[in-house]
Amino acid sequence: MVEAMEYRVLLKKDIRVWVEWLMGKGELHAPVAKSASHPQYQFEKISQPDTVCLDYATTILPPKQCVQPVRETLIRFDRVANQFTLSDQVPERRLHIIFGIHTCDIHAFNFLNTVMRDGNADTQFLARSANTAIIGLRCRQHCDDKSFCESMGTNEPPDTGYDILMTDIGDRYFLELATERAAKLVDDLSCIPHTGDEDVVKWRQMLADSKKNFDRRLSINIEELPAYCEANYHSPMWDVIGKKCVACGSCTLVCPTCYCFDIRDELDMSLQGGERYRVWDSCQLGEFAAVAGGVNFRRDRRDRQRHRVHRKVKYPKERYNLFACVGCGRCSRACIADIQMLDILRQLGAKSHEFQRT
Amino acid sequence: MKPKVAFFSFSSCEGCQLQALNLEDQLLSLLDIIEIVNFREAIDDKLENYDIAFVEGSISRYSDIPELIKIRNTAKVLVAFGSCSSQAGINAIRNRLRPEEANAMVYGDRAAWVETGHAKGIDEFVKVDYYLNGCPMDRREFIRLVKAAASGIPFIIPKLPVCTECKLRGNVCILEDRNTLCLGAVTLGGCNAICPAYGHPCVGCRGILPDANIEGMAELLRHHGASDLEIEHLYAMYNYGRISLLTARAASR
Amino acid sequence: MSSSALEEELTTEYEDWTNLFLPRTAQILKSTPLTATDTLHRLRFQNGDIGDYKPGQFVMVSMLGIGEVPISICSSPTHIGGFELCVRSAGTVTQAINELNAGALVPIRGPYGRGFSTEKMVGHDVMIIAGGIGLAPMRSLIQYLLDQRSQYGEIWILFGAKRPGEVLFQDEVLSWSSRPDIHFLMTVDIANRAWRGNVGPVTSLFHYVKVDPHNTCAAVCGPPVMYRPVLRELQHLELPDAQMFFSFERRMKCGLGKCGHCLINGHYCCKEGPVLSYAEIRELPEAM
Amino acid sequence: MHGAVQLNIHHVTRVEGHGNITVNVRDGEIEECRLEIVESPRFFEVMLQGRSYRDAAHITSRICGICSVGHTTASIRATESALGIEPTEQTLLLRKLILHGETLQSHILHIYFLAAPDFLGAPSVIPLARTHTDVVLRALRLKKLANDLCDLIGGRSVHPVAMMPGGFTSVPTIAGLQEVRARLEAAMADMVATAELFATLDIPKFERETEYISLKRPDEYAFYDGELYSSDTGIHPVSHYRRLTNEQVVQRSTAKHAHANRDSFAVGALARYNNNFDRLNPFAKEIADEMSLPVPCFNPFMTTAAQVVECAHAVADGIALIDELIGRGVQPEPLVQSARLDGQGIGAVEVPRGILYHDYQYADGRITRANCIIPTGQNVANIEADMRFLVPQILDKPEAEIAQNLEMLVRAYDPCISCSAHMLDVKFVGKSEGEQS
Ligand SMILES: Cc1cc2nc3c(=O)[nH]c(=O)nc-3n(C[C@H](O)[C@H](O)[C@H](O)COP(=O)(O)OP(=O)(O)OC[C@H]3O[C@@H](n4cnc5c(N)ncnc54)[C@H](O)[C@@H]3O)c2cc1C
Ligand code: SF4
Ligand code: SF4
Ligand code: SF4
Repeated sequence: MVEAMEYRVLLKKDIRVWVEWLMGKGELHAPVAKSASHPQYQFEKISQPDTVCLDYATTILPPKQCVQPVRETLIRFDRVANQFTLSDQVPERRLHIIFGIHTCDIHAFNFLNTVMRDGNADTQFLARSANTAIIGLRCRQHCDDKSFCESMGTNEPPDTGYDILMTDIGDRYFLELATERAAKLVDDLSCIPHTGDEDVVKWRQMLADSKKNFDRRLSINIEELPAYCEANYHSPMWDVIGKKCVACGSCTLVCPTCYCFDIRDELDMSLQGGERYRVWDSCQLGEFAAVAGGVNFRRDRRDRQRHRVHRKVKYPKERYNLFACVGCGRCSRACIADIQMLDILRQLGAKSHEFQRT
Repeated sequence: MKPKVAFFSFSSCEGCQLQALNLEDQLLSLLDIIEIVNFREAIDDKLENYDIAFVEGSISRYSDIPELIKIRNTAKVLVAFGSCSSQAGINAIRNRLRPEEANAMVYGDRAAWVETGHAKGIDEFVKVDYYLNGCPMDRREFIRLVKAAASGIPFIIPKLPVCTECKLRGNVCILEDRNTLCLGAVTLGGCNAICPAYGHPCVGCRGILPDANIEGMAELLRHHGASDLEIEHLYAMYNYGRISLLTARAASR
Repeated sequence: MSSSALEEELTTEYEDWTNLFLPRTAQILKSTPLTATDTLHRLRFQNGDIGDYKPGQFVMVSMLGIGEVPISICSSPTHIGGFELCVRSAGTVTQAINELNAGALVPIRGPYGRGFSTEKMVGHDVMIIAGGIGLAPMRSLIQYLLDQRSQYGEIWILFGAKRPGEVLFQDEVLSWSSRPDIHFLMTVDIANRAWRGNVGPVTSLFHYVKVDPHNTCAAVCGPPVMYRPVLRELQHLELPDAQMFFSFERRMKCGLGKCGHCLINGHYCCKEGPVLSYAEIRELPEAM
Repeated sequence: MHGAVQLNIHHVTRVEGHGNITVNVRDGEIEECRLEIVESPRFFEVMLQGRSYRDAAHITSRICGICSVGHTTASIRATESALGIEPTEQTLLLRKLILHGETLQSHILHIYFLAAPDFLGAPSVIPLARTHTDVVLRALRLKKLANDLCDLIGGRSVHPVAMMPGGFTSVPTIAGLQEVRARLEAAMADMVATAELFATLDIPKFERETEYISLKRPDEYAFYDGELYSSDTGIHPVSHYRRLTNEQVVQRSTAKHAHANRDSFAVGALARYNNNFDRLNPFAKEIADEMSLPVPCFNPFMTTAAQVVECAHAVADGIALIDELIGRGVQPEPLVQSARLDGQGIGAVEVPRGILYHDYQYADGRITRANCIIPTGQNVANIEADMRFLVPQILDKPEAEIAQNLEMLVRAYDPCISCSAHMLDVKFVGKSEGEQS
């Protein structure tokens, strides 16, 4: 574990005070319940401190949307006769705070930052990301039976990528301050005092206890996943999955590490001005890899599903030595056809053993 | 030159025309870029010369066909306006009966007075340039089409399923959550998943996507407790005759 | 501590960076229809040069309000005073491009991607295999090789067109075919009465080819169905994997290695391609 | 003076749907005077047969896009009454509120887009945008408010999505209600201006007393529910609706005529106004006063004035309903489940053009018989009677003017012909069982 710079505590009853204070510092995004009665959550821009709900299992969409909006203007244009002007869209210089994000999603952000920096740096994303403060929350158990963060090593925080990490230690949160910015995020607020010894003891106990709550759900060696994928490239398991899949795109849209997009143009009412924007896209949709003239390089749903899985546990591992799957289980939860990531990874492991034996 | 726009309607509820009238915010700026020359629901003039024709409603009797052909021959751009026009929509539910049977059922011994056939989408009779699917059609899509047509560029509806837009809105999936049978996965999006966003299942009003996995969909609906009849009725709401219900049924066996 | 402390910390670093999606303006100098569907456009950027590029690289061409498409540069970087694009009307954007005339302004990004490795070809024999519109990027390579003819060994051009009338760059093709320092072979899928040449797929031309495989580089571009048969022929000739170069076409939205559309397995066609050697794609089932 | 007039107005404009007027006068005698509905029949009874109770409202909403909220409400009420579903208090409030939204949107459309051009001498609302900009902007503002109110509660003004038997699948937020409330508040000034505008218009002097039929409630100006009331014969239970509609098929017209006590009767804004004036809220009464609209009023051209009054009522009562909702808090509620799967039920709802009836018979949760009676169908006989009464009075005018007067008269009823392509009472004898198995 990386040593934090400083520890603090926050009484649960004082959360509201801190949230309200943070709202004054920047745009605060935090999990809220979809409706008063509904145990499904979503990261939203907070306008009412009371709506923040830290006691959430997982969210429908990942917090990615706080940094990469679903629809984002890339350039604006204005055309008159044979003349046009083009102007770029500079991301607004604003502090964003993502509050209460789980460790798996912090890992996912780290992955996205790596991808966006690679090669042609995606400045719009990176500018927003750099100005986003991350206040994370350690988990004490798996969200539900769909998640397998422990197997992917994401139930523990990454070395970097967050400012503050909170741990629920009963009546209060234990705060690990990891960056210089962190100190400014708690300032000298009286409701966030320095820790006493017993808090630290309790916290360490809590960390140890939590560890026991995470059962190992994927008993394969994940480092071998790229090889398993390779070995199973033509496995009939993909046919079975392809038959079930209805290509709704949900699995990729809810994934915290997916970043594919489409680019489209739209004219204003003037018919002269307009914008070019990007919008989240999904490799599961039929036209994603189709080119003019009717050729589609991933026509079958089977191929698209395999592509998705490979983009999670094979290609990024080979390219960045990172897994793009953080085991959050969102894709499995969102899949109406009941295609389960955990199942797929298990099968890849199991079938590879068979494969290697024969 | 502003393109001249005309609206026509056949067998329909005229809700799509009303949707166009309901564009209060954009109505005046819309009139800056097009000239409306024929809109019986709202204006007296009836010009016989127009560039873009929006045709609402299904064709369900022979006497409608010559008028439709005349519209096609006049208009440079013909738009199927709404589900009734694009795919016969809700009107096609009655196609499961022969026209005479349907007639007799409604008009009894006076059935002979009434002229009617099966309800059909207009593309069974004329070439359609663009489709504005939906029951009713989507206002933002309408604006997008008008802008494209007025500036002479093609209009494209991305082939995304409703589920995609549903997810992007961050909706709770009602199929998963409430076991409400929802056709979002196989239905052409563009409506911004308005139905699931308001807790109502998607019933496929914008038509089934061309490469939709009908068999897989039937299987998963069954998995969510749907009976054959329910699946059939769900598909038959807006897509009667568009997909083979028997395929869907057999596949899930 | 002042409440604005956090704001002061905000990074402005990225704001000075150029927006990757912002095109530059080019002007069409000349548009020449080549066939019923293909037009050759000669362009020049309004401020500044296109910069250095390799044959096989492409640019993203915008029709504002409609969309943006990848188009290969079909002239050689050795030719100065502009660059050329050969566009086939295949859909909405390409159609709009081909409706433009001289004088029109066009927003263009790029050049992007990795072209043919001309360094590697130096001192080697070069085989160029092109089908249909695939001749466009190849023309850039051919011009480049011919401009520095002495640096290369034998040059083979194997070209397949659907019909005799659908041949792009007819004048140039004619001049290549009559040059003594080029082996030019051509075939059509469907002949007409006037056609005296070979009939059949481009692979049927391999019959005439005699090369020293270890000293030969091959460059291939054409419709997707062409790649496997041509590969088989090249393997039959025993060309080393690293000396076979293929230019691929995929759906592209950003051209920058981000949007994900052009992936060939884990490889971005726009960034690591569009030209990839067989050694690089051997293990990629999605390549061909 | 003309002894003979032959008029054929093909497709009356600025009405919803296709209608033709035929007038034939010889030697000063009316030989023929007809309003024909020429929409193609829609066969909703056939569509409904065998359908689940969950689908009925979705399908019947498509009878008419203009009063789709009304159809949805009537359908849901018929289903709920057949299957013993008791909606919650919150559901009732929301339904009444969205009905106001539709009444407002439909009336404003009629007042400003369809009728006003007649009085301001324009062929449509489009040229008015230039000559009477403030009027058009006000119309758009009111119409948008009405639509936004429907969107807020039903998700969509044309074919609402959130309305189901047993309740709403989604409920508005308090913030959303507050926002609309503020705009309703502001709309009161627009309603006063609307009344002022109307007071300046030159409405044809024409009177013909007829039988007026509407819903009636002791405690409120009835829209959502109530008992049947005839100005001739008084209160009747809704279950006797057939006696007050008496439909019969009329050749060449796909809608059919209706009569109760006399040869014809009127439903709609004027009928409601005449029958229920005392239940209007004070603001609406003020507006009536502003326009000097008498009670009762026998001039069908004044239907438009009665619509202005009802808009005022919808605005003021809408505010009251929102206050009540905000006061009690709005919570998502599960849909109330049906108590039984067999039964018969009627939903009678006042929609902009008059009483709308849906009457369903259910077996095993599926429809075996359906009947819907649409207001315009009920009005057609009365419109013809008015025309027959009006023609002799204007016979000396040029034909074009006669035609225009008749069109205006038809338009005054705000006929919605698309939906009148109608529904008749049909029994699916014995068939349904076979279908279901
Ligand atoms: C590396 C490379 C080099 C190439 N070189 C050449 C060349 O030299 N010459 C040549 O002729 N061709 C070339 N092509 C092929 C060329 O790019 C395609 O023919 C072209 O992209 C077809 O686009 P289109 O718009 O004309 O056709 P369409 O198939 O009609 O494309 C659809 C259009 O609509 C837009 N669109 C798609 N989806 C949506 C949506 N969801 N919403 C809104 N709009 C959408 C797209 O922007 C696209 O422009 C090359 C391709 C590649 C990859
Ligand atoms: S692939 Fe699935 S489990 Fe893995 S990170 Fe993405 S959504 Fe979560
Ligand atoms: S509610 Fe319907 S449209 Fe939305 S995700 Fe679920 S299945 Fe798809
Ligand atoms: S969600 Fe489905 S039913 Fe609703 S508007 Fe969209 S396509 Fe139509």
